[in-house]
Amino acid sequence: MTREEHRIVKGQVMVPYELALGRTWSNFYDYLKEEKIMGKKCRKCERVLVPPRSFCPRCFEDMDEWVEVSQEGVVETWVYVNMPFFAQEIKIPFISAQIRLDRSDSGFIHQIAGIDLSDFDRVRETVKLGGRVKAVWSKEKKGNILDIAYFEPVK
Amino acid sequence: MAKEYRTIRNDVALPYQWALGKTWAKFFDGLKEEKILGTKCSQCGKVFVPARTFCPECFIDMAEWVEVKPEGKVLTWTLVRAKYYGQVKEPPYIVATIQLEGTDCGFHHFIGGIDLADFKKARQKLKRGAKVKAVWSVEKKAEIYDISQFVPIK
Amino acid sequence: MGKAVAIIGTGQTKHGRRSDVCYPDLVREAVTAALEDAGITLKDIDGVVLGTMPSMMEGVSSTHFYFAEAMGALRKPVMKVETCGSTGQSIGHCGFYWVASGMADIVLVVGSEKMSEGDGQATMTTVFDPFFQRTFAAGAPGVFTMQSMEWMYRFNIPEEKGREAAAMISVSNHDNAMDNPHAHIRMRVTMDDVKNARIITYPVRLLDVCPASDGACAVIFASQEKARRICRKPAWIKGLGFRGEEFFYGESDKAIWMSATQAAREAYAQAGIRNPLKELDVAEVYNPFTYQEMIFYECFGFCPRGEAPDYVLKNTFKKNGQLPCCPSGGTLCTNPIGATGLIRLAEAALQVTGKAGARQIDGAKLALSHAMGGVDQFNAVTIVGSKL
Amino acid sequence: MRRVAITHVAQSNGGESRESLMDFTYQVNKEVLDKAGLKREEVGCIISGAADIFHSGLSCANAFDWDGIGAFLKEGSRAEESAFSFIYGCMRIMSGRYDTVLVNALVKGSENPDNDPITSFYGDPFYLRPVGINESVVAAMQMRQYMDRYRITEEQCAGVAVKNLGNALFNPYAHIKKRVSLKDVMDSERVYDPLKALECAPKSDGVVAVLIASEGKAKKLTDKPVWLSGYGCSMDHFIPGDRDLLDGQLKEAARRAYAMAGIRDPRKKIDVAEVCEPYAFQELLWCEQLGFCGEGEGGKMIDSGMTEMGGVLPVNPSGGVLATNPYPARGLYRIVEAALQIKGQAGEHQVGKKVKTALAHSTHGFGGQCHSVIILSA
Repeated sequence: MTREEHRIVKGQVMVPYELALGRTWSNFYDYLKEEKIMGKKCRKCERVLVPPRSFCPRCFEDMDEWVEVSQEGVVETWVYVNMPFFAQEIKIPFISAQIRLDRSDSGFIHQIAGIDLSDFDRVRETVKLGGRVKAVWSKEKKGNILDIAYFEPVK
Repeated sequence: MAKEYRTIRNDVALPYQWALGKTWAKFFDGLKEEKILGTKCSQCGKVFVPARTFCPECFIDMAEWVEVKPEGKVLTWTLVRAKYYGQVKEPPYIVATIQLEGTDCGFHHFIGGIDLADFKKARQKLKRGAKVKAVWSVEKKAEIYDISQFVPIK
Repeated sequence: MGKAVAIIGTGQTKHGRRSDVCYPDLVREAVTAALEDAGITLKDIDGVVLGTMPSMMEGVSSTHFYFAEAMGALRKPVMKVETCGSTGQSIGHCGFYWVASGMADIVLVVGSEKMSEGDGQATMTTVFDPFFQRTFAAGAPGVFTMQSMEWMYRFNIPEEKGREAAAMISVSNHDNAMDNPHAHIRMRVTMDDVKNARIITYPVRLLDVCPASDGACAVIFASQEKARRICRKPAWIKGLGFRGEEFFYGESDKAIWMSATQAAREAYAQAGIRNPLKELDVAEVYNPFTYQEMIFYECFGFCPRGEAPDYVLKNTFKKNGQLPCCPSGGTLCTNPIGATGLIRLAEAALQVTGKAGARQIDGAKLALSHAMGGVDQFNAVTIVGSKL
Repeated sequence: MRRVAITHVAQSNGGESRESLMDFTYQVNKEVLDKAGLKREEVGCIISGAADIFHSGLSCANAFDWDGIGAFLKEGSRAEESAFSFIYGCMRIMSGRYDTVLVNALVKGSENPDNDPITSFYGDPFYLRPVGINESVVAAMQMRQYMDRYRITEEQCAGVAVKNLGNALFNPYAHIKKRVSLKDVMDSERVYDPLKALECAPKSDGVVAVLIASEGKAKKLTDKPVWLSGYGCSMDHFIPGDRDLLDGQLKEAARRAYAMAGIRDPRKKIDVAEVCEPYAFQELLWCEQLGFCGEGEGGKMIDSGMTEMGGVLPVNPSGGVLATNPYPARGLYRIVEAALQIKGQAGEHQVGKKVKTALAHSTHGFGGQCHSVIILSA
């Protein structure tokens, strides 16, 4: 059957939201402005989570102890993204990575950059699972996750 | 929505391409030719507009097409003054349920051609059972707006 | 332990790009097929459960309203249950509990998705939180690739071995789909085709990834008494489990994947299964990505951790292997998300009742079905058997 | 069928929350577990009630909600409307497989666009949406028919807002706390003529959590269990024009619930009702269909004072949805309020009479497309 017979109607759905950050996450972003990556520690299971939580999802108890974690960590996994899709925030190609910051107990999702990203084979030689990366700060802080501009491999 | 506490603006916008299917495609093609098409159920005998693939009562396919008159009576209506995000039309406007002649359901569309400045008079005009007729858009695109609105019949 | 519940009928649409029908008509196609299969009419249905993926997938909110008539729910009690990609299994669980509670004798469960109408990957991105992680999201492929890489690294699986096994999974799923008239992608592919396909997110290539499908599935659940009366060969629900992990990606260990492991463990405990590789006759694993299918094999106890590629390369999970996986062609060849988990259950039911046609595994008596949802967050498992 | 009881409840305070939805959710769920003296590990399973992206900006609502409801590695699920969630939770217990279920519902209305744009997305994209159908538009058309067919006056409809907002003054968990007069309501803007602004529910933030248990377990957990005795639900046609808006499926839902509860004369048997009235006149129409008065007698009913706090059948002593409207959570709010009345723990808005049987109602969709009725008893 031809496309003409399969009639489609094009449209858009657009809905605006304004989501509260709450105390814990507001504080996290305030710390980022001071170039500090802060997590919260659970008194019970003693895990340190970044992003911080106001409560431990496992112990279901308040988490009230702030701890500064290292700005360096280990790459637990990463992906080279070179496919465009609707409403993508970062220009491709980019590397999305899960980084275990030293002194924390959860993987932190951010990007790895500061290297030539155009050639994937060369990227693979630089970015390694288990490799170490460190945070590079944005000069201008806007109070969002990109106040850490990216993580770059530690030479 | 300015808040005194910290928030993140999060606009969700996504594109769609909705399939009309044969029945509704034929219904909207009808509008393009200034015809309002319904379907009649062979079991309960009811006529539905817009046309349906299957009878919403009997769950059986509806094969019989009927053209209905672009006229009917007002079952109920509301005058919309509220403003909201993504609204289809600039208020004030009237949305109504109209029973088209020869159909067994209400049809939803706008009613115009009424002076809203004198609202009491407007209410009189739109009493239950008031007769209205479809006004066709000049430019038609095989969509629901091919009927621009309904207006009272004098 | 409550009342026994059986599946007495299933129905599926032809899955694929279904721009020939509007969404409610697609749903009705599956419902009609299920009623016919069970040999009952809407009058026999006491309640209807619906599930679809997030509303943004099709741009219509709360679709139980839109589908009221199409899903046969007019003047009936309804439930709308959703748990992201695991929705299809979760609605099956709801159908089970509705009947098991004694409040209904026969419940119709409907899952659907019309992915050609929206933007699947952009929709997936809205599952990520807008505070921290959405910025770095790259749809489903980004996440599943990260998980697969972490898994291979953890268990020292050489990249070439992983690649070879993943390619075999793709080839066998595509082969299997040739036997399934409902499947979306029906074409044979070779190992070379898979290994040379376009890269989506390295090492994942086009043929490692499921399509975006339109499709619906309906499954009818009945109490023991009704099932015995109506159905010659019901598929009995033997065990079910659902588990979820923390929301933020990176908090739980996705190479071990506790939610998948524990959901299966729960279902096995209920079904009395100790050695799944031996006892199960067939498994319908939710496998949108070839690499991920291997992680599921490990979580479900089909093989030890880190050894899935070896088992795959030994043909363990092929159609004629020890535990055939996805004889339907799986999610890899058909993925209307909200329906997918229910299709897995329907396929498992078809297998244990000997109604799976060309894709039938001979003598299948006990089958596992599964679905995964969220950003690797949820896993659901349902076990069906030919005997109560 | 195994019996199911509500043992403990908790609600957020009604006001706009400055916390993130995740933390907001956690606080109330933690509260209900603390009240019951249970750890989250000890709860059998967890069923949440939340509508996804249109009510949160996040797809797969249960994904983001999972931590705050205490569900890490627990058995659980989510239903889109909270009355569904409650019943699903009850089913889990009735099945004999669980002894305790935590049911919860959550939304932050303050973060979202108005209800009108959100409910317009219930409509199909070809017909209902482009002609401007949303819940308020259909409610207004329903109200005009109601007044026209049964000679109900606008003042009688407005009286519901006066009564319910008055009741809300005594409910610490209510959102809108404002005494309004009949004149205030009548003079408020005719947003959807004949509907006036004060006759339409607000948008609220709300998290509510309920612990339910099997008979044996409930008796151990509390000395005041509230039993589920009836449930009914029914779905109507999608297109409002396909139905008589004044003869919807609430009658059928109520019939089912009363049959299960063995109730023949609801007017006598029901001691208090929490009815979901996002639009003032709907309380009158729903009360008729629930059998609290005869057809077309909703106006007379409110004039008689029967549904006031001190009346023979108080309706919405909590202030109802007109005072607090956390959209997908509002059904569970009705259930919680009904349970509090039976427990005698409603505080300042406890009704004067002894409450043995209470009715909770929830509805959503155009003009009440889907209704759920739940009967609770002491």
